Amino acid sequence: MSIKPTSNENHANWSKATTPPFEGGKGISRRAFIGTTAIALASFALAGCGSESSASASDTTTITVAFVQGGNPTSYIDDDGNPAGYEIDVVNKVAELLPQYNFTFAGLDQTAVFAGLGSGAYDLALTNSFWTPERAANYLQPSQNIGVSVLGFFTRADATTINTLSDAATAKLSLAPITAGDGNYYVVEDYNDKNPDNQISLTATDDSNSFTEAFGWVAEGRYDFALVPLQYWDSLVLAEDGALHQYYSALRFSIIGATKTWSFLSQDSTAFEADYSPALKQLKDDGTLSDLSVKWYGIDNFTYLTDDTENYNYL
Amino acid sequence: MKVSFSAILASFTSALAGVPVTLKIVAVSFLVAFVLGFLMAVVNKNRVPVLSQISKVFISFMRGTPIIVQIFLIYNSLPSLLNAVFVTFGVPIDIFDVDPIFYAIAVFALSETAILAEIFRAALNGVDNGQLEAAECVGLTIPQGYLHIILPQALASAVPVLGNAVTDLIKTTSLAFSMSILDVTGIAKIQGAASLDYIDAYLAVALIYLILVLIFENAFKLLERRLNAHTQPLNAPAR
Amino acid sequence: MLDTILSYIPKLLPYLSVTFEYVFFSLLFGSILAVLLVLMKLSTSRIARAIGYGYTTLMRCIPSLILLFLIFYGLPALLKSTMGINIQNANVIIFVIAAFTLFLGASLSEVIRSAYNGLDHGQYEAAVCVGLTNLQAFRRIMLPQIFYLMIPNLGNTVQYLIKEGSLGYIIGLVDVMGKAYLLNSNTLGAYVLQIYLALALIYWAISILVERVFALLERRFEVGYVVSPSYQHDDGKKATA
Amino acid sequence: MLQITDIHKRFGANEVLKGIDITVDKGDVVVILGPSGSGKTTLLRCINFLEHADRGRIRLGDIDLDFKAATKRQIYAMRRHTAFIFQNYNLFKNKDALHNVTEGLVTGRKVDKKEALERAKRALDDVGLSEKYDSYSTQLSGGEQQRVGIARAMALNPDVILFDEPTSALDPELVGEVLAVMKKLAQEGTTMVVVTHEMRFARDVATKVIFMEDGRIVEEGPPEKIFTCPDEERTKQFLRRIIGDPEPEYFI
Repeated sequence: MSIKPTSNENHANWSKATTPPFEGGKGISRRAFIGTTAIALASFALAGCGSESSASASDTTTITVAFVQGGNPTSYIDDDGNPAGYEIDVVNKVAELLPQYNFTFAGLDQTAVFAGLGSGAYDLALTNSFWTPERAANYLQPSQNIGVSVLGFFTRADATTINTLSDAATAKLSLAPITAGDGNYYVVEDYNDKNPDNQISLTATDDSNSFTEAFGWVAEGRYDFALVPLQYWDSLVLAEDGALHQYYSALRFSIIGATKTWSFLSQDSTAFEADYSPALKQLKDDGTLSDLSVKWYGIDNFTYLTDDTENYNYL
Repeated sequence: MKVSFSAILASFTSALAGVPVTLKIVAVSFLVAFVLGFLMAVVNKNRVPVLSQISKVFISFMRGTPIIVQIFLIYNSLPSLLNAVFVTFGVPIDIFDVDPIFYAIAVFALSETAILAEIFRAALNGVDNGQLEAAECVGLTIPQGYLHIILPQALASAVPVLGNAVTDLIKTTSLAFSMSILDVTGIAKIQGAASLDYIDAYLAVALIYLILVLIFENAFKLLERRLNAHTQPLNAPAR
Repeated sequence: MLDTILSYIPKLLPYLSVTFEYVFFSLLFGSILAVLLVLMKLSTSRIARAIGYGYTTLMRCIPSLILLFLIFYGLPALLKSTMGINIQNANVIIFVIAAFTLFLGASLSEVIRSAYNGLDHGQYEAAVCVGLTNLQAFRRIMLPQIFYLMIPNLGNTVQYLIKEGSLGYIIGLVDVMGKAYLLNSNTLGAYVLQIYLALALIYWAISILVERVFALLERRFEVGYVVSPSYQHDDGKKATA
Repeated sequence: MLQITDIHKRFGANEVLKGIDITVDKGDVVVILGPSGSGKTTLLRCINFLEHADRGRIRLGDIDLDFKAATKRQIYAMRRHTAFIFQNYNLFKNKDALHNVTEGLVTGRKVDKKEALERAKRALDDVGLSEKYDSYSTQLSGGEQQRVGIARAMALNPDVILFDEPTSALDPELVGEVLAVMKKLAQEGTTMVVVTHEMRFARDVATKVIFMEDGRIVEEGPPEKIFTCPDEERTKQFLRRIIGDPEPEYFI
């Protein structure tokens, strides 16, 4: 493979076919050429490969658990780099019930968690996720939810008559943007489906800090009301030493519902699911999940889910 | 890596609706950056006292810091700051009903200005200083000289690099969704979030950006050929 | 406000080593791939050229995040299905390096090719005329000059890599951006402004440092290419460089 | 010493050399004249394989090659017996004057470093550049650069030095210093083949003048004959165009 002379005119003109630096044929051997095409093809092959995960055949099966690394207090990486949080503790409790499995944890961004779940790199995903039909179709949904998220609703202090989504809708109040894919987003979407004539303007955002920013934005009037998980209000605004405690007096907060949160399994983890769901059920029934909820959220979230048959109920 | 082509197609068709928004952001940001960038390059080249120091710091900051930080400063923090100022001084402007697309354009225009200022600096160095003197000798004012003589020549040599700048800008605008703007990426991500299967959404988006990039790349190749017509020798040797 | 920003900087700085680690190795392997790509792009065989240019355009269009996922999930899946070895829980930085090696291979090959085009062909002719072989001519005369012509673009590529590489946190890489992301989410985003500003200061400082290094590099090598004003000649006319 | 037989060369449809024979004996100074596009530069570049001739043979000392079939090794061997001076000097940009000269010696001809430095200094002194050892090309005038180019060629002790319009890129007042060095080389018996428009140099220094036009040799002979009473009409027209109204002693 030899090098074709460059074709620019303004330098000494190559058109007078001089010997290029690597002379024809004998310059770079055929082997180097084949080597380069092999590398290029390998990188293409990566894109199109399918995959199936095969559990290792040792006596205990290894379950790879992927969790959202920035989901404090549900799942996060603490300061010395170890997985921590409510859902991590739940899985550790499940591990005690199921000695035949051992669990390894991998902390990632939510996008990466589900990319890996889809490709079989992980078996179980802890993402504090809301249920949607598309998600249930895409992944294996265990029969028992892993937790409950309590739904908070707040406006500026002076909006005393606004207590529910329909009040906000009728008053034409503007809703702070919600991170795409978050449970609150679907709660509002579901409300809009049910109230076509009294809609709330729902905007999605990619900004993962949307809850924390909502407090300041509503207080200063950028938006009129917002939906946030309860623990954001409790730890940031309600708490005396909360980072945003200065907004406490400017806002009016109330709990307007609760939603089940789900963990998802990769499609080919049916065997594990058969053990996992009953273990979760047992932990729920014997109150372990409630204790863990108090430990991480300060309150027992399950008490707010009045009707356990529904995926979420709100006032 | 499970990839379902039907999901990609679905994301592709729905995300197409975001193309006009993406193009609007790219077009307006690039135009603003083109003017500001060129002025900044001229200011730097002539070492205008205060202005050139400011523009050097601006260029260094914009090129040195990640764009998500710039987005955060302009979209998340600036409005609250301005509001506080307006309220204390009783200025009757309600900063909060500004359409987010203006924030996006502001962010991408400013970051693109820094990039184009560098491109034009290199291009201006390529233009022989005698050109401006010649322009003045035939009675043009300095600004006219720059506009009619220097800019076209600088443009001719800068076009290939400008082409890259535009294609990079198209990809960078995919971050507009963090300012809740429904561009190509925004629509695809909302769909991806519903099914929590982001890969198909991202591949669809990659496909759309690939098409846009190829269109712009060829457009710039044509522009380059036309603009460089004056540099080709008349009897270019038969290749 | 300022003290909280400054208080975050020492928490982030130790993780700079991770950032520099992937920047260094990506550059190292990326340049090897880039040289191969340049050989393909300049070769007389049409297939090699098609692969070289096709790969470069493809890499310019694939968003870095997709490339990262392709490598992070594609590579282990490929190895598991073909050779049954599971590297999924290998250190994350390997995947970041692999992804940016593929990306850099493309962008660096453009940098090298444009430098090669900018080379004065007469230098090669002069070298062979004094009896150097093709390889000696390339190694001793053309390579140093290609390196000099590459310096400005190389600087821009390194700056771009440092910023673009900050995507590693999405697959769990704890570099300076990753640590900032964790610090921010662990405080529920209450101090996001302070953390982002600390991050901006660090990235800005690195960017200025890289800029200085490449400016110095350019000045160090320019003596043979740029006519410095201090060397006026007796004939008053500047010698053609 | 140097023998070229029936050399042909074409670029695409344009045939530049249409069968040329040249013999250059030891110590000869052959000057090739002709209008631009006559193929004189291409001929010179083919001798040194900077261009690949399509047909013909070349013999230099004991090396006898066919232009088309020459292998890379043979070409390298040939280039170790010749040297080339370029119109735009082509000094190595990344090396100073001294190392421009030593490069060919050390890397090309495997001469040891110390001796190479000695020969390089002597060559640079011969061309009057003893204070410019460590100057880069950007720090030298056109005339100085070309003299370094000549020193670079001389230090190799080649069998023949090929000059491709060495003074065309120089300002008028610098041409003299380069021609003076070339004249000194000629007087020392160096074999030279020079493509140039410097008529005075051709008339005073050349041992043989060749007039080429449109890829063929129109006429060749000693300078006295060519400049006073050329046989071919086209030679006469060419000289009249270049020298302008002939001074009496040139034309009868």
